[in-house]
Amino acid sequence: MDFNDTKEEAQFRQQAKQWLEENIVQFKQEFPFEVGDNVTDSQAAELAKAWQKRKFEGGWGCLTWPKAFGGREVSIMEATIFAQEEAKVMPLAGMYIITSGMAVPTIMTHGTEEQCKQLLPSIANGERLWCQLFSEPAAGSDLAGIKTRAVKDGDDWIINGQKVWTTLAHVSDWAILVVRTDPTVAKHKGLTYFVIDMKSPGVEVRPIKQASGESEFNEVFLTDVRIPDSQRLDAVGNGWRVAMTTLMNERVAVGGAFSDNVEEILEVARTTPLGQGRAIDDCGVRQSIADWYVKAAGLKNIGLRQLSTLSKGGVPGPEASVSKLVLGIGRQDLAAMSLDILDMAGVLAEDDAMGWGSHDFFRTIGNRLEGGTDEILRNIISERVLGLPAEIRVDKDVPFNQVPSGA
Amino acid sequence: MDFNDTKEEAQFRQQAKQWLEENIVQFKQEFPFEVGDNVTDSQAAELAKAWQKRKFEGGWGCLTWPKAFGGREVSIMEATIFAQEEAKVMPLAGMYIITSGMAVPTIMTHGTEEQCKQLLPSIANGERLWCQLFSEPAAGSDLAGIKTRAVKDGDDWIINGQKVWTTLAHVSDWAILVVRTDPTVAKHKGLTYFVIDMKSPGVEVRPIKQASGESEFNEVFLTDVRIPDSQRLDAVGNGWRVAMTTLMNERVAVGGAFSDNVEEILEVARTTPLGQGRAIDDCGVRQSIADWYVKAAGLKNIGLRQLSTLSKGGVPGPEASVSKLVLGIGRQDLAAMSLDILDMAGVLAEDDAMGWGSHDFFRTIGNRLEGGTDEILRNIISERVLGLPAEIRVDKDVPFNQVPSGA
Amino acid sequence: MNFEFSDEQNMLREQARAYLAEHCSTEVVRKVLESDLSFDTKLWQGTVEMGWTSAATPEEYSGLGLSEMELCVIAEELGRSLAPIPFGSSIYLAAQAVLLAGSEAQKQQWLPRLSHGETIGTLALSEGAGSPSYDLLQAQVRNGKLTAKKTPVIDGMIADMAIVVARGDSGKPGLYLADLSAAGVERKLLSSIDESRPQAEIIFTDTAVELLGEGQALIEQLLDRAAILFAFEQLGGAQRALEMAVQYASERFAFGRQIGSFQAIKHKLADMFATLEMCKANCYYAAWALTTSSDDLPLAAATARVSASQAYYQCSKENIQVHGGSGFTWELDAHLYYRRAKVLSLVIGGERRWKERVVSQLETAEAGAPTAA
Amino acid sequence: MNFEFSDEQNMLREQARAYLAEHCSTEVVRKVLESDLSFDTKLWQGTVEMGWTSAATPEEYSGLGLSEMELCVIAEELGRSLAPIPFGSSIYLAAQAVLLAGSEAQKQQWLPRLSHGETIGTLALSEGAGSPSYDLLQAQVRNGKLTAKKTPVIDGMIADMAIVVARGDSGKPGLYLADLSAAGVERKLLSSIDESRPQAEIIFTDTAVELLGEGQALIEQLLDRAAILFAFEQLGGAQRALEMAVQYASERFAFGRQIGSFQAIKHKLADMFATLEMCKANCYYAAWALTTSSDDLPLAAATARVSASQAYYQCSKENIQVHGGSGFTWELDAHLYYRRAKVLSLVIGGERRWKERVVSQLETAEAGAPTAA
Repeated sequence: MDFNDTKEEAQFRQQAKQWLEENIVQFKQEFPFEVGDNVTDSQAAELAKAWQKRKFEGGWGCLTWPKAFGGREVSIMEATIFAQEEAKVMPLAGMYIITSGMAVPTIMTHGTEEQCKQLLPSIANGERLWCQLFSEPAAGSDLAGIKTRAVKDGDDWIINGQKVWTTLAHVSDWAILVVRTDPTVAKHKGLTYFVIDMKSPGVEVRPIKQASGESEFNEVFLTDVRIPDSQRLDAVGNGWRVAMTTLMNERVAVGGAFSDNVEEILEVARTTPLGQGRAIDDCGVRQSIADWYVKAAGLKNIGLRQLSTLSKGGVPGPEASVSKLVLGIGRQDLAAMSLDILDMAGVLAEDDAMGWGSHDFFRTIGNRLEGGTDEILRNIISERVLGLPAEIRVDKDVPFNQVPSGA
Repeated sequence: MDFNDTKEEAQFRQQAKQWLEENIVQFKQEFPFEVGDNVTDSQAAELAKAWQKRKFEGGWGCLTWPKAFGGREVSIMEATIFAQEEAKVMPLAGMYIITSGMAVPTIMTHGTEEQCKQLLPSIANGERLWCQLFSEPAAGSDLAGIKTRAVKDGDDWIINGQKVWTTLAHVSDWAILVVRTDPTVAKHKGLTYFVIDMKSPGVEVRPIKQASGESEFNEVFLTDVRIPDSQRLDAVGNGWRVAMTTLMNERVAVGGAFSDNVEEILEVARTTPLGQGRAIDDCGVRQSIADWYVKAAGLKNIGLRQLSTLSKGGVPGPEASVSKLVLGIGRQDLAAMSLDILDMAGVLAEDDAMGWGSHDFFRTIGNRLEGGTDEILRNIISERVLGLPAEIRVDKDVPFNQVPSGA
Repeated sequence: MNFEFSDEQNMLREQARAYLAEHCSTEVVRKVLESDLSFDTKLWQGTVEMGWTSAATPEEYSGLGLSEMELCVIAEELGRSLAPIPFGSSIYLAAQAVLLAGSEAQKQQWLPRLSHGETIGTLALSEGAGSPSYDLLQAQVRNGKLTAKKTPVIDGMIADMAIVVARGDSGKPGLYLADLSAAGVERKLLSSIDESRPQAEIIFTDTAVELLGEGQALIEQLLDRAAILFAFEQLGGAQRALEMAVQYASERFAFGRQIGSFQAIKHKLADMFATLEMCKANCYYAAWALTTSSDDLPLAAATARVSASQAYYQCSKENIQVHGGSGFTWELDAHLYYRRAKVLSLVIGGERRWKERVVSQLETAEAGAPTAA
Repeated sequence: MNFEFSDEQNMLREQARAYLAEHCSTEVVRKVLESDLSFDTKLWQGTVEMGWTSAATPEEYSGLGLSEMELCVIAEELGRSLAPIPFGSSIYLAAQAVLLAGSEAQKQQWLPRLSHGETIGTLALSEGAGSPSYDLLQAQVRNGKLTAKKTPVIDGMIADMAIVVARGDSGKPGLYLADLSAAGVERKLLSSIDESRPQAEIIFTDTAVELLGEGQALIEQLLDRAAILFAFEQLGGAQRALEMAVQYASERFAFGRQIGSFQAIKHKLADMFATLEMCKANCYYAAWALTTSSDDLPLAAATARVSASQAYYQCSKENIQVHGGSGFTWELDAHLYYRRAKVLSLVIGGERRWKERVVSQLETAEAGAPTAA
């Protein structure tokens, strides 16, 4: 057991650091705006794409890719080391999670050689940013309940429907897309997977206003969108299997990074009066903080164990669902607790608020829903990790258009 | 809104008090043993039966019964008032919960006039105490999964099987019993309800040793037990419907009484050192005690509201499940908390222990299981109170002997 | 023994519910939440006309002279409909304070106007983040002049008068009555998590004030009484949130089934119901204690308050969760209850303060009469 | 970066698991629990022969000189099999204390005998109900003579020696080494919630003792180190309880289905797994901190300890619940884990103490290096 890098890992980290140091300075001169609240989403996308271009040119753009597509075929662990170092200097690299973490492995696994040649270079060189058109109003937890239809028209497909909760749709160039091509067969069997140019006629992106008041996600309306059959990944009717590749990779891509707000809650407790002293002096507050810290440390250490798995060439399993489950619920209650510590002043928001709590009180609502609700995560853990039987399915062998939908 | 008795209720309470005062003194002279740890179960049964006899003779034995069977046809509220006053002087009246609260209403509802005449007088006069032979090793939460078989043999039935968790079986004279008479029909349809003399040949009662080390319940083995068809209540195959009458009445009978241990946890906190002071001075301990008190008060006040419903002639609904659900989980964690307050000395048990916690730490395991598990209670609340759909049933229209059982 | 509201009180409830269904849809709430409006003046006027603002004011101060029980009924319905009006501030707090501690002249001066909605009042208690003990109270009254920074003050921008908690010449904390149009009053609107019930900072500089009454016991008595009324608002909101969740779980299909047929959802809703039932019973008991001014009032008030804060948080939070992604949209009403739940749980002090009060009351009770145990 | 046990350590684990499967079935545990036996002497002898008792003792004191990491592996397996032996008392506490603070002579005298199971040691810390601060420590050493009442002391009836926490002539709390066969030692067996790990009261009257070392910091260092080893025992037990629950949920049918197909059961098990995974990760990190004596050791120890106490309670409690009625029988093993969970969570102080230590360490860390946040 050793928490430090192996000699090889340390060497790779050193190389990564060195390249980053050399390049970030110059990059920031060329793109002189500060990363922060004042950067619009499109500026951020532009910046992220320019940075990808720079990495690509330096040989750090597609570390795990096959050499055939311009990659270096390094291990996931080495890629993670680079990502760790990169995160310290370039906070916007995360804009590529969907592109590199989800679209790329799916294209590589299910695309033809021609599709790979056509789609991958413009990703590698920072030309195109991608988003993911999966969820729909009636297909969230039940993702296979997708209703967006694709109908064959000669060599093209005509697509109609609505997607929802699409991160980055408003700044993306291309997208991965799952649609229903046959509603008369069982629901998992009638889906097909496509790639699509977001500038195609008939694609309309509208921001969603969240319960928090912010807008990070979009609805995407698809009206008579025409795409050639050559943009289909894998066979007609194989969409569910292809989507599984995307989702398996989502888990790996999204895995590590999270904020556990331990420092923030300590800060609130230290600076807020309670009784004759400060909240941090109150034994009840202390016990609650300890309860959260123990969970946060658990998640941090789970993350380290996952890295260790990567280090040995393994792939993180569905255990990653644990982190999201614990964080979602935990951070919501932590935010509420921080407001409680502030007492009557806990109602204040934005500039008038103390601490991060009033923002997270709302934002964490979404954390328990996006990328798998608490309930779906518990299903995943109990079925895929613990091996318990699946829920009884009433929609399994029923043609999709005959599945009860309440409509 | 008024928490006090109405004028009529107050008058009835006064009469009850007076009769109890006059009679308890004399009764205690005749039966001079103290009620407490040193009374064996059979002594307690003997005492309870003698007390029932006394009440019957005084006209207080079967308050709600029809006058035809020697009752007084008073309201449930008046019966509750008597029970409240009785509980103050005679702690063993609770031994009649199954007899009067469950067996009697079932016999009255489903028995023939002849059966009523045959069975009720010996209950009224304290001659016979009853128990309930329902649960089985494979029929707990899924009560209709009963496997004990009854086979017709001339005018008799021959019964074979095993019952479990039978309170008072070892001191009871008679029992109510549900068995399977037809395993080839759907499970709820093949059950039949009987009454049975516990002294019948082939009835064997064995105490169950609980996880707590105590024995309050029994297993009852039925081996070639022969009972006449005249001991059948209602039609063959109607057993489930009859059992529902029993269970609906169980809820009313068991309802009110519980110990919330608020005084006990305060006492532990007040007498236990923590840091420079006592546990009760610790704000963390205080917050936890408040959390429990708020629940305990909620349950007490729910109980008062139920009494108020009785007072108006209503019958408590499935809302009663709330109390058992909250109490079960809550008291288990409260007992654990009391041990935590004692810190290292929290491991001590029995005479060496401080407070009630080490006993309840084990006993409350059973509270979450007996008379409906937490999970069954949540099903009841969600289906019968909130009107949500029932769980999908795979055993509904399947012959019982073809229902998957894992065996 | 009768632990339910009377027929008249239930009629009042039905009347209130019908009125609010018509005049206080969530669109009305959103109009205040999403704009610069501080409250819905039409609805406020409506509550005056319905006699709700004057319900518990004695007839001699031109009120209806009904009991606090009626006020509890109204509070529950206002909470249920998320009414964006200064009812709590003006009635549970300001009018109650005057009624409790005011001189005859003060009552004559303020109660008729508060009860008829002509004057809006509020309570100025908080002095910023945290909950310091009364010993650390900053607000000072010297020779009838108040110097203080009170923040946040609910309805502080629209209030005409405020009951201010401050330390007087005697050194004791007390309740002071401030006319907010007087000299030396500066106010600033604050951004907050539920702007359908907006908050303000009020700075008093040598502002002339009148003493209502002194002593920590008086302040706590006022807060206890208000706690019960706020608890009914919380109960109403929590109940509505549960209803929304049950309805959605019955209508929404996933995997070919109503999502309310999944145990995870069913049991979540069952737990919400359990918490709500306890809350309701605690509120009812507290209403009785309030109306009869029972000795149990402080304990019953703190119990109802904690119970209601917990129930509303749980029900509003899990209602969103049951709604899945749509629960996270601004468009859906679920977040309105979640916002209000937090604001109501923090007004007049958060759970920690009230749990502390539960235990200190239990300690007092233990010394004397038996508790609920 | 390698956050797993080494192949050798995993081999040790397999060996330990196989040995314990053969020699420490739950029948062996029940034999001690249900009789007057204080521990299983054969199993104790076995652990000596396997080299477990001497694993982390340096070679110069006739130990195997392995690292604490190996001790963690063994602890997890002992916890998993509910081993009814004084391993923790004698090895994590007594031997560790001598190793940490003993003079060379003391080490030479005690370590070989403790490491070979010839002498059984324990720690006498508690002085009855509650957790008073060190200032209120009653045990006194005057001129090398101890007067104290220590209760409960785990394995106190069978221990040959005890490390006693007492206040010395200097007024400071310290660790004293007492030979329990010495004059002035009276012991009494106490009834307890898990008599497979029995407890005693020990009264010392002018008993001759030797000083090991002084100061609160030393005592806490000992407890921190032991906390990590106990956390591994807890982890092992929790893991076994979850396994039992999963197995039963897969085999038991109700309503014509495996009960593990009901979401209420599935999600309960998922939550148990989540808690257990966090516990495991915290224990692993603490093992590393222990072996490398990292600065992080006190925080890592307290974190692992709290995490393990919570995980074992949850897993052992809900394992019973999943088993339904049978879980409430003496016959079924589920209650053995529930008993042990509580005993292990209270030995060397309960959750409250360790949570307090988490936060005080965070406060220290905040002043210096960054935390896990």
